[in-house]
Amino acid sequence: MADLEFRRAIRDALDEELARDERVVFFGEDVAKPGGVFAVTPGLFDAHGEERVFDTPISELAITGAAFGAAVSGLRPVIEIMFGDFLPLAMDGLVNQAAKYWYLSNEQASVPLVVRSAVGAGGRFGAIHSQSPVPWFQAVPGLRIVAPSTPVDAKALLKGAIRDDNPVLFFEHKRLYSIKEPLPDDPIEAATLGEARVVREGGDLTVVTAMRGVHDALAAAEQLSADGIELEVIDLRTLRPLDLPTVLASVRKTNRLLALEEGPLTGGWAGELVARVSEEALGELDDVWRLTTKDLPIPYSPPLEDAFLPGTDAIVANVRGRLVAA
Amino acid sequence: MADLEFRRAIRDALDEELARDERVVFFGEDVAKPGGVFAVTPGLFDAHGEERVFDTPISELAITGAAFGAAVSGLRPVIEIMFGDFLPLAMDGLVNQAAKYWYLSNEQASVPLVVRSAVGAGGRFGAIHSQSPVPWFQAVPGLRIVAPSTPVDAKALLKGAIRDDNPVLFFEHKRLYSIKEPLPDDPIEAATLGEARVVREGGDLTVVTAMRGVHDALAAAEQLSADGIELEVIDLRTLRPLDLPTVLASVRKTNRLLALEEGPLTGGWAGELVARVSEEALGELDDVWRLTTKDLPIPYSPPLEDAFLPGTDAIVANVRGRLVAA
Amino acid sequence: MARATTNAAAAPAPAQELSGPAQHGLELYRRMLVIRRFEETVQSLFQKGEVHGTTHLYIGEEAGAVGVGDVLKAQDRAAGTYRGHGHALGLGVDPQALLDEMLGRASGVCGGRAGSMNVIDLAHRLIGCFGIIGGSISAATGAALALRREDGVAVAFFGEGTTNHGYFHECLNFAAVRKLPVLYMCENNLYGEFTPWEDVTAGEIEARPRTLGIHTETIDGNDVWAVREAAGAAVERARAGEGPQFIQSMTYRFVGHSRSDPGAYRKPGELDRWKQRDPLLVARTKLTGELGVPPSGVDEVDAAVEAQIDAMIEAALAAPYPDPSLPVREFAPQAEHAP
Amino acid sequence: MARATTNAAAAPAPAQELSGPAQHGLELYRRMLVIRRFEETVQSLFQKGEVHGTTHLYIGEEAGAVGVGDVLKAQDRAAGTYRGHGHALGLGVDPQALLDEMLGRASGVCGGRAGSMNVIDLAHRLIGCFGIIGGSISAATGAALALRREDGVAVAFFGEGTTNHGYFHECLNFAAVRKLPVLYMCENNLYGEFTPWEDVTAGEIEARPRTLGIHTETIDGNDVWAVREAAGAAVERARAGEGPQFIQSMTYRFVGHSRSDPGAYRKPGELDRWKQRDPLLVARTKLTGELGVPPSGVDEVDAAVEAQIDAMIEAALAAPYPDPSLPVREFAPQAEHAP
Ligand SMILES: Cc1ncc(C[n+]2csc(CCOP(=O)(O)OP(=O)(O)O)c2C)c(N)n1
Ligand SMILES: Cc1ncc(C[n+]2csc(CCOP(=O)(O)OP(=O)(O)O)c2C)c(N)n1
Ligand SMILES: [Mg+2]
Ligand SMILES: [Mg+2]
Repeated sequence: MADLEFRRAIRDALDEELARDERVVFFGEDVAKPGGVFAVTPGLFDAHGEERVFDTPISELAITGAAFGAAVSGLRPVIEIMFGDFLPLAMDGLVNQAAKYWYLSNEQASVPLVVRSAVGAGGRFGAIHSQSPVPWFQAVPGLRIVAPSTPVDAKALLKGAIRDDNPVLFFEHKRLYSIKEPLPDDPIEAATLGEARVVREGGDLTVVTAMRGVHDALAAAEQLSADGIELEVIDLRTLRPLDLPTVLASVRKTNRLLALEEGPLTGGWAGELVARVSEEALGELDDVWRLTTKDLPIPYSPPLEDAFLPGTDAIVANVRGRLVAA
Repeated sequence: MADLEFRRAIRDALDEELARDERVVFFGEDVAKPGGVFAVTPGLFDAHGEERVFDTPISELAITGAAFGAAVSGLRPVIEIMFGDFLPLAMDGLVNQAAKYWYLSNEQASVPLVVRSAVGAGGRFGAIHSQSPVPWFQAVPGLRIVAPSTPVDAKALLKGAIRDDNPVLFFEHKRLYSIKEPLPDDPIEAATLGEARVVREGGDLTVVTAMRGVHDALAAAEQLSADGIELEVIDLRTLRPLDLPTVLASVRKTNRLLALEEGPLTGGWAGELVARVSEEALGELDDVWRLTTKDLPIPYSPPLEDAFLPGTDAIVANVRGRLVAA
Repeated sequence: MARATTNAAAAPAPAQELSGPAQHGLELYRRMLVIRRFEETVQSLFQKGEVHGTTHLYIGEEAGAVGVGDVLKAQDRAAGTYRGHGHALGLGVDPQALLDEMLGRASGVCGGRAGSMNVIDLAHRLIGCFGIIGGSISAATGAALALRREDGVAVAFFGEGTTNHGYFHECLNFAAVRKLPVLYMCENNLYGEFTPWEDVTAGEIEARPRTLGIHTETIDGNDVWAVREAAGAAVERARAGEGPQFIQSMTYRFVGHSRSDPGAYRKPGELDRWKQRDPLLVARTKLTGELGVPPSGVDEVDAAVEAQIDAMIEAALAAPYPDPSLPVREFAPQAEHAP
Repeated sequence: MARATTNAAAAPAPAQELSGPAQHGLELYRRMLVIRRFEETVQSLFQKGEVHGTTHLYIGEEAGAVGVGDVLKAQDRAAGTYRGHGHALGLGVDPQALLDEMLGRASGVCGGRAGSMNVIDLAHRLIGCFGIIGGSISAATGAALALRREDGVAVAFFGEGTTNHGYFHECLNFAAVRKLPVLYMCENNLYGEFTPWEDVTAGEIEARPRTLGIHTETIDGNDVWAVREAAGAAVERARAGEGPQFIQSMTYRFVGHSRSDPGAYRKPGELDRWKQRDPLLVARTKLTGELGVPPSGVDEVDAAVEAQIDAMIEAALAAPYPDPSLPVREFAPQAEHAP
């Protein structure tokens, strides 16, 4: 059976949606003729032509603002903001225009717009090409944030994002681009946004995470299982809105919650999740905490970056420490 | 005894710091000759001259980027980004340059830079001139966020912000500009950033808030006191970093925490605070919740905006409902 | 997303036995007058506490929006600014719905949600009014990507102060490179808020788009016929595939930038000089002179508009406020998408 | 914040009985060669897994940074890009400390924290290398606000692709309006990443700053003397109060944009043509011709640089990594401020 690579899943989703719906267009810096700096979008320009798939100037204000204007005028643009770190330059169009239009227009029109962006650390790209932009956008009403962890999900969720009638930030973790999984027999259909998934069942602790963290948590779960500690691992898949029911159901079973986020401790989605669960299920919680990075920029040097990120070893050590102490 | 108006307190702090330290400069749109669109900065141009106080083009990227460049080259710039809603346009320079420089340079230089911005709703300015930008910036390591609630504090904290060696976002709530308090006898000295203040003592519930929320919470506390409910009200004063010890000490006494934020429920500082307190003091919490706005853009129409904001009446109703039910 | 094909607001122009150009000129005059009276109404209702927050009035600049609005086709669209009442009315937005919006009423064009700075009315080709400097530019640039498929043109209104913004430069280059059908309509009223344009702007504004290979022109923005002619030609060049167009329309705002503005920045005599070039005056002179409309014909329009506005005010004040207890949807529900 | 006053890296130039210009030319050549060998080293250490993430090499463009670096004074400063190793070395940053940084070692110029794209070295007048397009432009613009107080000039290095960015437009206008002493050094290497400049750039680049009233010039960026001359004159005009200056320095990058770049976008023969104008070749030709340096004099420099780099590699590979367990301070502690 053939394998599906994460980057290929993204490409295929774009390709199929471009083919399916004339209104879909795709543009960004170096995405068309060159096929993207992460080699994610080769061939789309050839397949769909320059009117539908094109390279832009280095102009994040224009790219995002134009995508917004196009989206409210009948197109369904997908844009790439190469690195999530550049999203501040695209933020005005998203926060002040796209996210508010549906509401402010009194529901005259929605803004079907997807922003793809490569995010995350661990690739030695340094402090300004490795960030997680989730916290910058998680408090923006009207925006959705999607963060897949597997190739199949990447394809299904990107199709879902393109068909969603709201502005969607679609984050692709750089350390996932090269992962593969077997291609399913059935075609991969568009997924509905906003639904988390329990990817491992366990009774001792609920670990909620996303993107790369899912893989790290699953690996940690295997190690901890040998110690008799069984993690329930939840892949959020969508970070805004959070699928609270799925998390609460699990926490009501395990009575313990660890929110695992690749990003600074302060102000991330993990904090929001901990707050929600504490508000909703205070009496059922025996323990609740976060494992994140420190409140510092992301270092370049390999030993510094490795120590900085909450990878498998850090999760194992952290859970052991917490559950043995408890 | 003379009164000190909030907007005057800001002006005086700027005036005194400009006089005290040659390195301080102040610029922004319409701040110099016109004295600011909220009439906050009149006379500074005349007093300190065009090299130190000047009007800029409508160029938020340049204003912020230039402030950063000046700050690492020996000046101590204060800039105004007129409305907090415009901060996305200024965000790259703050997040990707100013906030990371101290760390990335291996402590070669800090970035003494203050961004003043008018924030908050209730003035019928609509969805794009009323937001609270705190959530967009609260997850940025290296940034401080200051949010005063009174004229004296505004002056002391702005002086403190200007003397701080780190980039500081200084938020001025529009519905505070015209409030007054008696001018103290002693000169108002620079305050240290990062220290919350208990502004009312009470044993039943800790209400943590900032800016306009402090006034609303105090008014609510008076009403609730008549019912025999005593609120302890904490004015955070600095929203990044949060003064957790002050909050925890209070929560350990009252065992109940209400985080009151003018901003969307999801992703705000109130969530971060609830998460921190839940992590640190889970066993001591009888109840914890937030009162915020809904996850929607801010409406213009007066009845809609009034109902949208968590003002005094909403606080009273909310606390009564929660404490009576408990 | 239906699009209206008419610029006609409520009251009809007097249908005497006037020539085509006279008839049309009278209609242009009427539209400008509606904007003028609308803005005066907003100002006075603001003072009475019925309009809230802040407003940015278009008084003195009416020829711009009316001239441009008059040359657009059904498939075209425009984006205005926070100074957008005129842009909206010029496109044919219903003045009653617009006034209701200013008063925060449920019958407002956006149900009272948007207010003065953020009006949206797609049915009348108004992509939106943009409270963020440059927002109108990027929105129109993007709209042009869509509209070109149906032979449409997008227009961005913005002030001269906005030409110093990153949005301006990025979008004009983007549009030039992609040859987008968009008209950049720069309304140069000499000030950005309280700051004279020359204090914060290097070089000549028109030279900026020109260096991007964009066709540019500077016109008398207070003469609605001049605006009409220039905008009409520009829009048709854009439609014909000649790429983006730029017009610098010289004009002047007679009132403050926003509600509290003493206007201390104005140069001595400047306001008076510009008032002599009031677009309404310019139009009346041409109508009664060159176009042979009897003064009474113009007076009739004045009276009709007066009556229209009076009725509007009454209706607006009587309109109900939106009900805060109604549920509101954060997200657009999923529409059907053909496979 | 001490500022070094020298551009001299470790190895001295041969002190034969050469003329002043020849001696100086040889030193310029040496600096370019250090950059070239440095970049080749980075590339090969990247392939060996000792340099990580991504790197953007300056190979082919060395004359720019060396020419500019040579005309700056002690009180001047410059901001480079993610393609910044050359900018750093041109200013006199210690190549050893820079290489150590690439390898993530504690002895790196930023202690291994920054890596290739974000190098900062204020002691050597490097405000920083900026990973964000336009970051160098705004940083230098702001630095000029400060430096003008001490008769200093700021330089921003950036590529031609960056002239489409909002930062470019806003900052150049800002600097022009305020007459800031800043040199905008646009290194036009014909491509932004994999995209030819003409595909995404409307009009002539040099016309953009010119319309802002900024003095502009387009030069041969592969001739270090040409760069030196133009940059020297521009910097002194800026210092004399004539406001911002713009140089478009035509050059070409011989290697990929970043680590994985097959270069498919290059036009046929283009690379070869530019290699004939290799800045090192241009310099060698002028040195051994016009300036009368014996070929052996140049060879000596080659050998010295070779030896220097070999020693550097060895030292860098032996340098310790930073200790992740050491405490790190999020905030700068309060310094004393005179009242
Ligand atoms: C990004 C942004 N920055 C600043 C403002 C505040 N502001 C509103 S209007 C204005 C002046 C605009 O001047 P101009 O472009 O000439 O338009 P005019 O108001 O004169 O029509 C400014 C600075 C804003 N709305 N958005
Ligand atoms: C804001 C931003 N957008 C995009 C990028 C990605 N990027 C890095 S280099 C580059 C091309 C820059 O081209 P140019 O300005 O010509 O400089 P060159 O690399 O050719 O020296 C791009 C798009 C970035 N670093 N920052
Ligand atoms: Mg203006
Ligand atoms: Mg280039």
